[in-house]
Amino acid sequence: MAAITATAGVAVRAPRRHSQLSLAWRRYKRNRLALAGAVVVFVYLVLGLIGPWVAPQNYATTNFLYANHPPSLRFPFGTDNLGHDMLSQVLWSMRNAIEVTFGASLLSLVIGVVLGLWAGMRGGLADMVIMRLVDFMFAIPGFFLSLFLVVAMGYTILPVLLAIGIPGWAQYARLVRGLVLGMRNGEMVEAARAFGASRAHIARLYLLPNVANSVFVAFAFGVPFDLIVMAGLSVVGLGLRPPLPSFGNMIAQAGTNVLGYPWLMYFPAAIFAVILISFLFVADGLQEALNPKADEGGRIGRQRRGGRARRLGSRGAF
Amino acid sequence: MAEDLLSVEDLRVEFERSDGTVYAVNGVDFSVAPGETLGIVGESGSGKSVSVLSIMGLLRGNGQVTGGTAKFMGKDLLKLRRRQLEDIRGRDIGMIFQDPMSSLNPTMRIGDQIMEGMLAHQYTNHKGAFNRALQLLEEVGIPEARARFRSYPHEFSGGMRQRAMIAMAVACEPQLLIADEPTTAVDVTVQTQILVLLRELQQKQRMSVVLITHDFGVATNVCDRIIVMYAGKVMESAPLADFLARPAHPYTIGLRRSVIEVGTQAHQLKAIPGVATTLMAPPHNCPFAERCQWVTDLCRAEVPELRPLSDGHFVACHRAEEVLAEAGANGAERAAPRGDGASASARSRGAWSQAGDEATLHA
Amino acid sequence: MPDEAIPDRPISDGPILKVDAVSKHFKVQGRTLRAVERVSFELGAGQTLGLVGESGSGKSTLGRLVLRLLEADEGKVVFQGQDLAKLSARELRARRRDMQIIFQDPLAALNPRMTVGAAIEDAMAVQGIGGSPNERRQLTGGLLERVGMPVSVAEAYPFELSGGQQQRVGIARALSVGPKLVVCDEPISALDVSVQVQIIELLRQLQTELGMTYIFISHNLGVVQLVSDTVLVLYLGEVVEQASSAELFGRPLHPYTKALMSSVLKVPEAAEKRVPLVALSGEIPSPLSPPAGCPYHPRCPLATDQCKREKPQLRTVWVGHMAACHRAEEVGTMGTSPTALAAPPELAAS
Amino acid sequence: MGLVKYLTKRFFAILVTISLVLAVGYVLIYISPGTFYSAANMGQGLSQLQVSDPALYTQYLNSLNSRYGLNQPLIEQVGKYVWHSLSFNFGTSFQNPSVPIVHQLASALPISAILAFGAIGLAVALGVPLGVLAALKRNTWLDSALTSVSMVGQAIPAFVLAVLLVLVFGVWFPGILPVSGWGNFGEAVLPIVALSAGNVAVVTRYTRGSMVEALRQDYVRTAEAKGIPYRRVVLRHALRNSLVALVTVIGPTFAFTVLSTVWVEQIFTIPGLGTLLATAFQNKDVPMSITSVYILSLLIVGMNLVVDLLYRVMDPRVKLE
Repeated sequence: MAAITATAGVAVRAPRRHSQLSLAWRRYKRNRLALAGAVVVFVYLVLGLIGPWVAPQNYATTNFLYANHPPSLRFPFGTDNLGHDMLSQVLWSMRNAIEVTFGASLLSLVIGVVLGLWAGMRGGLADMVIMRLVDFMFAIPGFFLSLFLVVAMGYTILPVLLAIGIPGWAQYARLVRGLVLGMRNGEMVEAARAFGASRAHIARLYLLPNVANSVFVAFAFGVPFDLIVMAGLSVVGLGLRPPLPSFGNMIAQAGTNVLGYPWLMYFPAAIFAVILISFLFVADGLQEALNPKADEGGRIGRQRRGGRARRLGSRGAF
Repeated sequence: MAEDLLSVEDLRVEFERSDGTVYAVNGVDFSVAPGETLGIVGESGSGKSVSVLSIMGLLRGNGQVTGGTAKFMGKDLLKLRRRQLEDIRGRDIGMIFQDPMSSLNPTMRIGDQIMEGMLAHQYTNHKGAFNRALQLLEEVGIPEARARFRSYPHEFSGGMRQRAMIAMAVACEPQLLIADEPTTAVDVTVQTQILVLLRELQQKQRMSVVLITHDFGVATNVCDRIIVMYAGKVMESAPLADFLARPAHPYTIGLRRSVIEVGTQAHQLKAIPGVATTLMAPPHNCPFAERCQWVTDLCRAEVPELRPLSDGHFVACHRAEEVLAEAGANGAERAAPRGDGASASARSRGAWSQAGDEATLHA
Repeated sequence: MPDEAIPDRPISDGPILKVDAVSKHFKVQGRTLRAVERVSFELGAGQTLGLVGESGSGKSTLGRLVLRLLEADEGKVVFQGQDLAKLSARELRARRRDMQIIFQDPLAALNPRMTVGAAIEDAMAVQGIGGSPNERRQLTGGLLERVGMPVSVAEAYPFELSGGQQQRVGIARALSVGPKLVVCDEPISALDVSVQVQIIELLRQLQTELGMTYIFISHNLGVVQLVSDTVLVLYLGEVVEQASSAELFGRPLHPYTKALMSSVLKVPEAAEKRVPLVALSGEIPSPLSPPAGCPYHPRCPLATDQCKREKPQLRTVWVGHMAACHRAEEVGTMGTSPTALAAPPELAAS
Repeated sequence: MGLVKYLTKRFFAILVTISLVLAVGYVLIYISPGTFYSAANMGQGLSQLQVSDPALYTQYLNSLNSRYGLNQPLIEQVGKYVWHSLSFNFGTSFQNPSVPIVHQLASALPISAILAFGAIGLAVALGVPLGVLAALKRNTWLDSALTSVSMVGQAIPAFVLAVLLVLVFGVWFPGILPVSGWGNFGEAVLPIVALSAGNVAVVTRYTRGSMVEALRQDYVRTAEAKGIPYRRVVLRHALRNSLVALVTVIGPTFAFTVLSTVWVEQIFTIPGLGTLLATAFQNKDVPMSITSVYILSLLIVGMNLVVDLLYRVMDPRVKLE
């Protein structure tokens, strides 16, 4: 169906006015899972921010008198073999997780977007070198590089952040480069060149705004992915080192203690899972909302619909 | 007159969209006589493709037939079960589409795609289907049929793909062939080849053809009768002779004066103001009223029904008689010699009519 | 050398544009695609040149070479007396206010993240037109009205408009920098029939009022004939015929031009005046492997052995009319009857 | 391009990739703080020796240095190391010097391979039919149920699921299925389930997506217009073409599965490559760390090659390049 709205020439109705953001929000709101996910993510972020102040204990506080206590009023999530209050551990873990995963994802994003833009716009040798590196990063899980980096740098917040963030750039670079390449030879950029816009002007006003949504969606998928990687490092004993609490440590330890003290597993694992699921719902909702082409029967009916499936595919790397 | 092969009455189709219901087809009537070529002309969004897709049960997404009948050889296609419809599709009614590249399965050999329909309808056995596929490839003008049988669509040129599509559509010798913009995606020189091929096959297999097109030149050169659609309604329906000589709907005349062809002079062109609108509510007045120079209060208040003007000539306009009277005068003006003798177009036009006199005329 | 013959400064008289033997080759899968091969023409100010050909004929590439949106491999483009290839990137950008382009798919040419107003104002801002954003907004309003749209459209995003409206926006943006030369690349072929005429009328009206020069690219002979003063017929990247519009359509000298003309289906004046359809044989060959000899010979009913061996050069057949055909003179005397070319080669040749 | 030429080209590309893995790994560990081998990663003996006989300790260190080539320039060390690894000459590990690394791999690799291939196989076997079902019933309750469940499945990493399975089969219903160790068929069930859940979800969602896409294609409409029975339209036309797209996600999915085996082996205490890798990294056992990553990478790269070849077989439009 052709997309026809107002009429031209005679009696033109003023086109309906919506900012693109409000349109996106309207689409997002329709997705109830995404809305619920957003609430959980919001609570998670708030708890992560204020956690250290509201936590009953410091993360390093131990009390052997109360080791391995089941959940009670005093210790709602119970305690572990060192007498750590698990509620405090969870709250501190959130703080650490937010710092590491948002930091790492942001780092990946910045490196990736810069390299991707560069490769896409410049082409030639720069493009070739960057894309060979991207191919390399795609061939081998970035997690392996993270392992080496952690061993080389250490087991506190910043090294772990770097170890997760540095290998993550390739996703963003490939995404941005692909989008830029698609636009570089397209008529939009040609038109801008035709009225004399410089390369920088085109990059700033024509390319970046058009990749921003996709990059933002990739970031929304990237954060929970990095959360998994962070916990995964702990599972193989290479994440944040105790006493720094992390979800990965708690889950890995719960595995060995699950027979005797199952509450050590219930709360951290459940909360971790809920956070991950919520992030994914949010990311998925954002993808639908920010990509109007996915809106079936929407006004832009004639665009091709390849992008969505392709991105779903790259998420196979989850 | 023989019984109609296909007869569609009061067809209605709606699409559910996030921003509301689109009324794509709003009570369309037409019929196809055996051996006839019917042209359905209209701009994008006029509902011409949707009409035929809906009677074939090929509507996509959220489109839905909300009313009407489509009698084909006594059966209402809109009431058939999927199985029964599958039996008719491809065997009694063949279809070709606009873009032959996307309409062919990219991972299936051309020959297999041609054979598939014959085998599904048990038109013949495997050996027979193979031989007929080869024969069809030759008939539609694809050289080296045996080698081409094993090709994939991407190895064909645009024109050959459309030929292969035609071979597939006529494989089971259908009584009716529906061609949905069959030449829109091909070059002009190939367009004529495709139309000639369609005409040959039609005569050979004694098919009826429904040709959907936005191109007046194509429709008037190929069809026996022409329907003009706008906003999901039939505006005018006339035999070719009437259509050319006595167009009675302002939209038809407007379209006619929008056609740019070799020899057209600027002063002969006249744009229809505005653009077609998508109906988000059932029509409550003449959908063309907004763009019509003949518009009256009546047009804005009441939907004009399709009514007979003369034998076989139907029009949906409150003021058809007046329009016809005036347009007749305009038509005469149009037919008069153009400009001065030096004009190139006059010369080329002369050559055309000269050729027309020499050639055998179509019935 | 020809370089010296043309002074490097704008001149007021004579052609506004001289294109001299430009070629463009692309590498495709290790093979050379000759998209445009030694095309030359001159174009006077205020005139319209039509470029016509089927898909793959190189007409869009030629349009981009003229604007130096693509770099030519050979030949040169002299615009207002200035060899465009000699301009630095910065000089070229400044020069672009005099030459603009209108695209086939107006939606693809507009930034989906910019409102219509912003798109037009950005073009003006880049060229330093209008002193302030406020002033540019004023100018944009004027431009929108000039192309037949209300000022309120400036607030809309491109996808909210119909195809015809989008094309009007494209035209307004091109106009906003005050160009002397506009390349119209199939500006109406994506539009509905009724809207096509609106856009053609608008383009003609603007040309008359503003004295612009057009290069009009189309596959539709009727449209080209309607708007052009001079016409170039392209086949596989080469000019096969070149003449004034009246001359070319009145007395075509190349069999391909004739074939194209006969392929355009005219609405007959009456049912009994309908002529039988005559199909031209073959399809345009892949530009990656053009035939030897005359590139058109495999499809040509008049082809002789000479045509298979020897590539005809573009030559002046008679004053003001060039064609690349060994048998152009004969073709010229055959009239434009479509049947004349449909006959089998032996018959036509005899 | 011919198959031989293509394979040759791919072989060299793989060689470069793998060499890069080895070199990067070596350099990173080399520059990391602490000695190359320390008390921690050489076992108790060395630290005792350092205290009891410093002279012998130094002598021993020197011998180790020359044995591992650490007294040579870094570039030379890297070159040698890469070359030796590429020719499968891994030497011995720090922790377990008496057993050559090759022998340790011989027992660990099959375990990890069974887990990874089992998980991906299960994912395709379950995910494709589920995805097709969801696509055919799109916008019904079944579709939304399948989509939501697979979204949850996709969000939960294998190690969380593994811990959950340990809880279920270790605490709540003990004795049905073993929750640790390796040796018989039963012990492979839970790890493969934990590993494949996420993959089933990915494959389901992806298949659904590409099926919906395919069902919308013009060629499906053509097939319907020919009167082909709907079942065949779905299988031969829509599914056949969406599988082409699905093949492309098998590569990354497999890579992530291999990675997940590392985690899952930890939870179920399975003596696979993942366990070798984890203990090696924890103890800075340089040869073993790099070798285990190398072998896992080889598995992934090899699978990618197979997938690419499959893709080219399935889509006639793609030429080998």
